Amino acid sequence: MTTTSESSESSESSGSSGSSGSSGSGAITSSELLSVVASRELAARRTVFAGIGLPTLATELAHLTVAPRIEVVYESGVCGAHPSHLPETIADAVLITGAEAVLSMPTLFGSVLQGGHIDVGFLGAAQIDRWGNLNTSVIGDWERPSVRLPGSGGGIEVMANSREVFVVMRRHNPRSFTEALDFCTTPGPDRALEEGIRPLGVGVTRVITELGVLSRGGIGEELRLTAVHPGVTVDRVRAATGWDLKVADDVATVEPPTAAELRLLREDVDPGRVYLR
Amino acid sequence: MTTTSESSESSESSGSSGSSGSSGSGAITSSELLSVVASRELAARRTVFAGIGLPTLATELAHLTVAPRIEVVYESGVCGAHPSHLPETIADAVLITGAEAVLSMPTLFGSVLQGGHIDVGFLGAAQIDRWGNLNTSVIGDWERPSVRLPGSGGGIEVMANSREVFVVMRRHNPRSFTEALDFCTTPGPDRALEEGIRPLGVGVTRVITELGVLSRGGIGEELRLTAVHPGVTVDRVRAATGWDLKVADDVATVEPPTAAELRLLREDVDPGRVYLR
Amino acid sequence: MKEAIASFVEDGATVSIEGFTHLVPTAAGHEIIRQGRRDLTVVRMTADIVVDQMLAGGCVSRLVSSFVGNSSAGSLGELRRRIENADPAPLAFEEYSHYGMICRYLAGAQRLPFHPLRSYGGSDLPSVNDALRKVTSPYPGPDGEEEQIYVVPPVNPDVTIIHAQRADRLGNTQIWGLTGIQAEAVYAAKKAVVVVEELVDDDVVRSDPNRTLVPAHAVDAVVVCPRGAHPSFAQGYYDRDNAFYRAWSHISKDPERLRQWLAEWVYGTADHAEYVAKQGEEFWAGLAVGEALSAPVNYGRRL
Amino acid sequence: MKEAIASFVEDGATVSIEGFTHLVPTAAGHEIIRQGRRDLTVVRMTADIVVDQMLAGGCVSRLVSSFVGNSSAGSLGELRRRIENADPAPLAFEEYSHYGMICRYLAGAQRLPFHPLRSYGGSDLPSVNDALRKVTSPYPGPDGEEEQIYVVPPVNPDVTIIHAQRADRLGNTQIWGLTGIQAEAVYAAKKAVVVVEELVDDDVVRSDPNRTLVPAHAVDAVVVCPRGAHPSFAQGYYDRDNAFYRAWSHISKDPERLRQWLAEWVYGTADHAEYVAKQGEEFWAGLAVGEALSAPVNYGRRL
Repeated sequence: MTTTSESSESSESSGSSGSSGSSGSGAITSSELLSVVASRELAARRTVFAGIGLPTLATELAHLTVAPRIEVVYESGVCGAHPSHLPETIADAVLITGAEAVLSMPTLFGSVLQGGHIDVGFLGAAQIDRWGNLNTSVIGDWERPSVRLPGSGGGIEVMANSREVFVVMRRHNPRSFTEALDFCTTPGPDRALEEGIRPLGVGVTRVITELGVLSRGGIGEELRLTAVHPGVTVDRVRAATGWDLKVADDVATVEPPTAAELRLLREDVDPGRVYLR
Repeated sequence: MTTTSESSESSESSGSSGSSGSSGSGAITSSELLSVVASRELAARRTVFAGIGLPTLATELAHLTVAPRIEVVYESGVCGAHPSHLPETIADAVLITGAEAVLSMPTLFGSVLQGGHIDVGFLGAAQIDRWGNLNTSVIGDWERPSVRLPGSGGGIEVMANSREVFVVMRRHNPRSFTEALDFCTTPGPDRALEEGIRPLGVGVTRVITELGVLSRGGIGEELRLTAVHPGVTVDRVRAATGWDLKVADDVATVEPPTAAELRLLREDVDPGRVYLR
Repeated sequence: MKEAIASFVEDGATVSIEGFTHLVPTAAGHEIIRQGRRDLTVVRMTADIVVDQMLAGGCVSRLVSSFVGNSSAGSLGELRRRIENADPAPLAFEEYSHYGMICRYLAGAQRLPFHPLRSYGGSDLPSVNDALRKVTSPYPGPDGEEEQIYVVPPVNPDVTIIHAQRADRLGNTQIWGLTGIQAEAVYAAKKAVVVVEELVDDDVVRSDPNRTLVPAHAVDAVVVCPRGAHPSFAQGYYDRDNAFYRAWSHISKDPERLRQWLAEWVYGTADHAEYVAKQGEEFWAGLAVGEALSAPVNYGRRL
Repeated sequence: MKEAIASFVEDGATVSIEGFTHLVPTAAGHEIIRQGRRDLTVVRMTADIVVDQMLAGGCVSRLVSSFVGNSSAGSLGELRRRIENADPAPLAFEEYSHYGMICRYLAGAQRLPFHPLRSYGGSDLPSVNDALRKVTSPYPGPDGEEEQIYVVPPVNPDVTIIHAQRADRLGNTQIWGLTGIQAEAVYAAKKAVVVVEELVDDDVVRSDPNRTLVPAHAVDAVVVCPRGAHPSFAQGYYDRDNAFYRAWSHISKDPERLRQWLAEWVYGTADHAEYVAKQGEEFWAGLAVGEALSAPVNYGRRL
């Protein structure tokens, strides 16, 4: 599957939530914050290629708010899902029953993704660099790694063929936001162009983290800090980033999730708090 | 479609038969003769790629006689057809209803045919040469032909990818059996190898005509006369062939259709005499 | 149909019309003739009656195909006159084999610069079609030697038109029976028009998502046009009009008779509904089919 | 199953095991472990629990994959020990992306020397995987310049094993829900084993030929093995055992616990029927699914 922001280690307890689901009560969790911020970025987008977890929440919320016509295409081949329950995986049986279409892998990856039908792809990574290149393969040396990660899944294809890519990173620290990737699994277009190969899209345009939002306009540009969450300083983000992070002239403060957004997220999108840990 | 022995001109009246369907009565028609001879050649073959017309009759008869496990794959994508009526085209609705599988074109041509699952392909042609190369494109010059023929259909792929190819030619004359094709639509493996491209099969191994059977063992061999119908002399076949036809040392005489074969063909395979004109 | 053709088929456009014997979008072809489109490049594996009619309507200047014939029922008179005698005008023709066309659609749908295939070695086709080229494989061949293989370029029509049994209001299109190359032809195109026998409720489509061959995101317009595939057939809806296929060889052989046929059945009908009505109910009863329902499968419901 | 694995899976063979989250042929993997196969090359897009188990069973010396992880539920302990520490033995690993694997199967099924794809430009993967190569397109690129594209080589497994909902006695195999890459993996292989939830009457299959993803001519053995995809799911038959996916991360993290699990559930059961019985009916009731039937379509009958 596409590696999403759910790192393989952290999601073991998915589904084992205990906190109350009532809206308005309790502190806003990191998952809620990231989902809400990501959902706002989906305004006017039409097709999203997404794995399960935060991307699903963000897309579902966007569907209820800023992007009523948005369609999620799942890496399992499901289009136009109408699940009876919140899906726990991208291949959950509830995504298939009642869906509008289920596609074979060659059609999904060949005609839909490489064919250029995806506006926004969601990706996660163990490491990201200033150009939005991603590592999901190994920590350490590829031949004898200290940590073997899941690998590309469809990540390479999502990056190469989506019009733009959103990356959701739960942890913002210098090991993840690194000057030099241990291994570049999933290159952005700048690296591809160095090899004379032209991808369809512009690569990563948004990185949504626990500290704020990094943005990138397109090919040739590096990521720069464009927004911080309330209470987070620019210096804190720069310190948490392993390269000399560029900062926009006008760094915005992210508007906190509104009561309406939280209510939709908690009551309609994930009432069982499968992902909203 | 694959051009079969039904030339486009001659098959206009298909279905408009008037003759009696009772077995044993009446002279043996050319269609019956060719079907019976072709059916015998299918002994021990497993998968046949066939168009409608004589190839269908031959394969159905072989199924009832020498090749009980034979399976026809139709160029429309139908496998394991169990038609309620004799089909009039390779895409007849009666072939689909009750079939074991219906495949898309990429699967049929890519995985089944090019993938190497076909033992015998049936082809027809306007012209054939001594190596079994076929012309189904034009009579005359390609740019401004005197007759524009239907073209390859899947013929090029059937030739390149079947283990062997049977050609059924209703008319045996020097214009059709020619020293030099006006245009080589569908090359046998010898021509392909001259270009350094290696096909899967050996090309044409049998040419079944109104006069007899020409055979070819494999790559590097030309067609030679191996059997004549009763009453047909070797000289008559040589005169009807546009090149200096090689003749086997022991030219056999084709055993005439047996009463059992004719009964099956007339009563079980094509009782409506759709093709048995 | 009027609006869809007016919006999506422009003079000079490259138009793919697919449906391999089954579900041939004839009604769409007739509407293109009625609207007098000119200078089209038609891309179609099996150029058959509808192409001959569009040629006779003066709509087509270029044809890309792998089979030019009236199925197994005879010849296409107008096509032969155009190619053999440039009568009444020349026709540019790009000749492929079936798998060559399939691979062109696959490459087009997948945004590939080319698609390899094991055809054409030794054929004269590359000598008359410069799009058939070779590449050298970067892997050793079976005997360790360098291996060459033919490739075809992608085709990306301005619009692909297909006919299907049913779709929902969003454009999710379901096809059964012969499915041919329709899905790839749609994905290869910049725009796609789907003509259907019937529009069905969302629930019908969603009860069987594997039956959806073309998802809504690939469809730009859905046109409801019952019996729009005549004289071809729609599995489970009506049978093939074999008599008309046979008749076409005679009609098209005589240019005058062909003009009369077009005048009566295409220009003489305002739309396909009139064409259907003009044939009469007795005619359609002759093509009616009985019932052979698929056994349902269980998609399951979480308890 | 015993006979099928004994006949078709030899020591040292290249074995493709496909099923993308759905219809994972776990029972077949367990039988390979029971029979003590050695030195296998396993080809699988998503190397998940069944691969970790086969690694722990000592069956696998080489893995070809595009995702090595326990779905979204955690890590594969044995796989990580093998790759990170060569513990207890090294594991040769060929790393691809999903579409790279898909194109390898497509090339294998279609007997192509390579399949092009728009991936890998700028990636470090080609530096560790020499099978990822480039060719130059013989057609000009979008700006008229020369265009390069990556290609992957075909994969042709000695045997492909898939799990499916149902087949008939001839081997015609029907799958619904997620269909993944199963058909191409079967066509790419020299031999194919299909494990099914149930064998059905010919009439069931023939009532819906479009549902047949793998025709009989491509199948060498059909094995009836209900619940053989557990802990993955079979759409319409039983649901995914998410609890076991989560548990596997803990089981596999501890080599001793993993050995105990194999001893109890694989070596300790004679076959999958025993494995199923050992889980108990209550367990299976928890994975039961309700009914959501597809609406039938009419294939039509000539009147």
